[in-house]
Amino acid sequence: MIRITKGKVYDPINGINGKELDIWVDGGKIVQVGDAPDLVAERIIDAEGCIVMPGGIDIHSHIAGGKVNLGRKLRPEDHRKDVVPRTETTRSGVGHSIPSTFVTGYRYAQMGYTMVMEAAMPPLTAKHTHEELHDIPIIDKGSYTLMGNNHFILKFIEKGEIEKVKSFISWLLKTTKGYTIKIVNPCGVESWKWGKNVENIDQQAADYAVTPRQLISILSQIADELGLPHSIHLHCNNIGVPGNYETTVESMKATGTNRVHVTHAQFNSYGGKGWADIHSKAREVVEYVNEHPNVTFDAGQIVFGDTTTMTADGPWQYRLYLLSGNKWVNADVEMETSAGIVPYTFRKKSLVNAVQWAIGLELMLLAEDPWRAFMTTDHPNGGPFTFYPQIIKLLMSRAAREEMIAQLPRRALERISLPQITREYSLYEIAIITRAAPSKLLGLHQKGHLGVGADADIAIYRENPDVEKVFSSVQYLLKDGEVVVENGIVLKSTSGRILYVDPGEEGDIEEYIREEFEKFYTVTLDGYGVPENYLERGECVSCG
Amino acid sequence: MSGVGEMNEILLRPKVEFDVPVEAEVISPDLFAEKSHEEIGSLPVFLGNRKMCLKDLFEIEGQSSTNIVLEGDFSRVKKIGYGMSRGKIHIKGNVGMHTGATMKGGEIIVEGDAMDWLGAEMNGGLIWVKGSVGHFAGASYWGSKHGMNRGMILIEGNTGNEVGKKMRRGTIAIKGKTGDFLGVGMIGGTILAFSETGERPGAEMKRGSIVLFLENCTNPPPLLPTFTYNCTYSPTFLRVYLKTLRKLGFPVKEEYISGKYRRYNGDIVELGKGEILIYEP
Amino acid sequence: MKSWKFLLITGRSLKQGQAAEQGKFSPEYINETTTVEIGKEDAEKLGLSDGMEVKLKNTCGEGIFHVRISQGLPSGILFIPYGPSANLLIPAETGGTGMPGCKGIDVELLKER
Amino acid sequence: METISATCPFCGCLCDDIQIVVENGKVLEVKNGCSISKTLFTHHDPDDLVPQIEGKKASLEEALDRAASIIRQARFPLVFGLSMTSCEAQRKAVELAEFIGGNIDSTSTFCHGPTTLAMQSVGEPTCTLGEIKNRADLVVFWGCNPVEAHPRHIARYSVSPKGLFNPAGRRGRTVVTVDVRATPTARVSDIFLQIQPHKDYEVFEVLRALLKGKDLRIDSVGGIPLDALKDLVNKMKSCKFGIILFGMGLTMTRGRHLNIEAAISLVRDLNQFTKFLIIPMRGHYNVTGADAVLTWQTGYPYALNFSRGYPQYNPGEFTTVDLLRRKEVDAALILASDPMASLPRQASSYLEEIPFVVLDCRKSYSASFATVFIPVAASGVSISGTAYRMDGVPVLLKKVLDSPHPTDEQVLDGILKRLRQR
Repeated sequence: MIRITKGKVYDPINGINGKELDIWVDGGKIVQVGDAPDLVAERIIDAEGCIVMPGGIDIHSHIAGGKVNLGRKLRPEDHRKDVVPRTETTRSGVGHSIPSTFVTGYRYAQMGYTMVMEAAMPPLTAKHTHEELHDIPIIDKGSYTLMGNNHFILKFIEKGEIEKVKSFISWLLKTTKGYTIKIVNPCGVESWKWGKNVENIDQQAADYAVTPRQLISILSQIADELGLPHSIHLHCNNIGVPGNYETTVESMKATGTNRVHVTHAQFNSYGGKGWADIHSKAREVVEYVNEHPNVTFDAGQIVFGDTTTMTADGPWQYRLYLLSGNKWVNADVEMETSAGIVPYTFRKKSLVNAVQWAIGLELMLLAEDPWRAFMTTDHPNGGPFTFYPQIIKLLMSRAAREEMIAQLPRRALERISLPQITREYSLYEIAIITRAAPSKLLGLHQKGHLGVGADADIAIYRENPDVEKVFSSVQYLLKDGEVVVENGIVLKSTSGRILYVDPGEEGDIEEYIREEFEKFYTVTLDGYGVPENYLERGECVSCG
Repeated sequence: MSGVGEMNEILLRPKVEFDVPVEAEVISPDLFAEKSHEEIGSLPVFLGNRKMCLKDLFEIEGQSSTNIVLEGDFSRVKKIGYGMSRGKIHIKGNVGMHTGATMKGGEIIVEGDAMDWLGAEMNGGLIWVKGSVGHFAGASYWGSKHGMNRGMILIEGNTGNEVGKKMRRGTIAIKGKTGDFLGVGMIGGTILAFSETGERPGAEMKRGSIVLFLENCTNPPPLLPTFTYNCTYSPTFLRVYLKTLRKLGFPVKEEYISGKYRRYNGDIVELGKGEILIYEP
Repeated sequence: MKSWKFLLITGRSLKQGQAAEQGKFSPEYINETTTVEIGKEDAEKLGLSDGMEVKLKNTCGEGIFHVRISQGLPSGILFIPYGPSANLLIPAETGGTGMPGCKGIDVELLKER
Repeated sequence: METISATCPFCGCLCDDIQIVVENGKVLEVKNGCSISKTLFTHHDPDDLVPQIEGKKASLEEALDRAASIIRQARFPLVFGLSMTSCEAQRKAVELAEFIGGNIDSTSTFCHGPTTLAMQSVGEPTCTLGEIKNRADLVVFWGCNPVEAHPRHIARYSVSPKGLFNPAGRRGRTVVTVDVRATPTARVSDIFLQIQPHKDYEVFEVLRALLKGKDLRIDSVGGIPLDALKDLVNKMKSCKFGIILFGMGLTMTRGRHLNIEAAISLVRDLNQFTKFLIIPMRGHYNVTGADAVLTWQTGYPYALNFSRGYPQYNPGEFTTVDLLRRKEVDAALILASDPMASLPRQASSYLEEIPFVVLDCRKSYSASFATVFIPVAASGVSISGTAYRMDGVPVLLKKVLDSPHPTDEQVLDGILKRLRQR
């Protein structure tokens, strides 16, 4: 039994806003909150002068799998500047924009995060994703299975066999041990297999008479029908293209009243006809979000500096290569998806980058409901996740924003509305966007709060006038009730859970697709999926 | 006589013959300055995987100087002068890999040979090697966007491959033979190679100048087909470079200064704004 | 003694792959990895026929190989399947890359052993 | 008698459709496999192997003790091999190398190491093998000979299969081979361009220049007439989906990584006209897995050093052939590879001057010279696990036969436990 005492508790799900409360932990769970004269603690954690929050949850980050690993392999120059020696309790590795697996786990934990969702898992290489997740210590994890350009899904939609789409998705989630439906540039990535793209959400894929609008609409419907704990996770068409906010709004509309999560919305909220007149359309995108409770989004905030961009959006990454002239990796995955990787440096002096930077913050600050707005950098696309404390500071302090705005090109100011926004997030709201709301969005009941019965994933931060310092390094981190980080130092390298879903509505789809599968894939159907033994601590989250 | 007793000098000699590599980036004027003999002796070095003190491996004479003299065989000692910004290291013998890599200023003199990655990604300063050097002098490390970015490397002996790879600014001059891919992927700067060169000089260069003098070279390698002949002339900038080298004491024949050079443009598969100048006797 | 200059290429052969699975000390493996292929034209010029033994040497080392006449080889090129014998002739210099130059190596061929 | 599904642990094709008929622990038949695969499964006889110390029979415990003592004393040890075992064992090997502060390197060092170096310079537009099957109408084999090195590649992935968007199969494809020798692969190609040794770089440069519409005042390059190259460039630009598959003919010849950089740059530039990608033909069945495991655990794929407690990467410095040639390492642990047979003798002979430990499922050259030899069960024959195909697709290795020996992973773990107990 551990008693955390004298800390100021921020637990939005239970409506606790900075109150001093004792939290009692036993057997990996929170067993009591407040005074408990009958309980005896073996260890008392004195949290005086500290903030106590549930462990952080990152709903969108690229931390594991083929694409991430190609990014690592591509960039020795990125690793050399950030090396991490082994200690008695931890493994060695490298950090900066694409940390090695062990370091990924440690650094999230050191910042007080206890759960991270890998945002893009190609089914064919799902085993790879899970092998890497296995080697990311401490935190709980899950992965979104890529489906927006899958042959079977496109073919069934083309033929109007929506029930088959549903069975197939149910089967694919179970087979890949995935958490939800990820859609990346629907139909566009399929077209990329011939070097093409789609330019709007009503243009058909190169090989299938299916439009992105149809696909988004049908898959959002299916996610709701299957009762997936999380909605579809949508990376809209036309990412990074000036004027793309219209596509983003149309994509949200395509879901009707079905749940949809629009990811890294910053990259999809641009106005203008080209780079010369790019400007913020954050307001237009947020307005739609504000008025439609079925919609959630995350920021995809950029951070000035060098990073590695990587998405399943092959055509976008090629475009970014043409723009930057930097080295370019493309990795098309048969029948399913693609991936691209390009190193990129966001510069304060660049007009476009300055506008992008402002848009991410505008989205977060204009969103009326913090329960539907999430802080991400789309790690590592906007910047490494290790910059979250800096972003928290920008959200919480107008002065910090003004300091940064003063360094931007003057011409950027007329293209953004950030300088006029006065809102400052409170600690309570930060706890919402980084803990409570992510847990809700993922449909988890035992996470993101500090009520009795919750997983004892607890971050304790030392108070400091500089919030960036507060969130950079935890005083204590409890994972499953064990103190794993103390004073920023990882004491213990535990293994976290892998969360996945099994909607159980696959019917006989596996046998139905077998012949075609074995004809056009290059692996056998029986060898395709992820066997149970890949999940050291697998946990199936129920649907419905 | 060695520098013992001379003013402002610190002398290091290996205590033993090293059978495994030593990493000693602490042998740097920046770190030796304003430190006592004792403090210098306690600086950390790695003999293979054993972390040790400088004094465990080297005899140290003198203290608190930015003027370092190394005597003996340092060919297995890596990273000497790594990242240094001032002062001088005089190596009276052979030296290992990464000598002067990423250095920003100061001077390194090597009496003997230097191994691979000499002055790789350096940003300033001077390196002068009397003997020969390995591969990748002044080059970029694997994955990096550019190699040496300022400064000067002078080599009197021969070199290995890919000298000046992706260099952006600065000068490299080589008296002896050079290996393959001299100045590969160059972005800027100047390489002067006085003797024979290996295959494919200037491959993939974007900008910058490679000057080949082809001294004592009976069978010069053909240039890549992606370089095109431009003109024969007497470049002014070259005169300045050659005179500067001479002033520093680097041997340059008189006839080169006023000589004529054939100019080739390339590499057309890249930006194509680079040039190879070939001395015409 | 008379010798001829060649460029040696080493590489995989189906038999070498198969024989390695039979065992590195199997006669099949030893036989295949001590075979040198030579083009028909060169073989005729040098008076070599299938099965004849020749010595190959260069600055790295030397070895005895038996001849196999091959259709696909251009003049001036020899081919030996990967294996311990071919490795006697491969220089360990890697040009700073880690990779030795296993193809296009200068060798001398001597008819008598 | 039973039929077991298996994955062939020989080459980077990792064919996972093998059916093996087994009776009383003996393989009766290997269905779907190539001739090498058939030999691999039928010649598997682990029974006559015993642990040895300095050539003398020893118990497993004694061998592990001695192995640990060799490694404990070493100041600059090398862990080498990794490419013929499962990812599970590779993970353990990295852990060991890190713990002992040693070097770790895989056989990438002398196969596609240069490909990694090129990729780190310019990137790599690539795909999985099914993309070739389903889409490619132009296939270029450059410096590789799959008919002999990857026997089922042509039938399963790259030349003959009918694909989703190529229902005509072989007839729907133009196949080009560029090689010094007229290999069996060249003989099944539509076009064979015979190139002079060491001239690949020049030919790629010319192709790149032609693609950019540059005029070149030459008639031929590398023994290939300019007109033939113009024709090739036109085919490349006008195909719907093109692929270059390349092998040691580029990685091992003069220019090495820069040959591949030129090839990748050509492919990259072709994407302004059409879809064009490139795949290295990886040799050993799990060398791609070794790259992957090392990369996710350390950030780097091969040529690593842990002397300072964190990974340092530098091919040329920490690569096996260089470490041995320069006589820098003072002990070695070799698994899933046979460097005494496969490295230049100039380098491998140094192993005889230092103590070294070999883990192998067969009697290898290295095993017979080893200070300590520990026989292990063969991955993909007697142990299940994960391996990565040449295109990065993870494939399950299956257990077909029992083995009396421990796994690589167990042996490495045994050594690690002893080192931790000091």
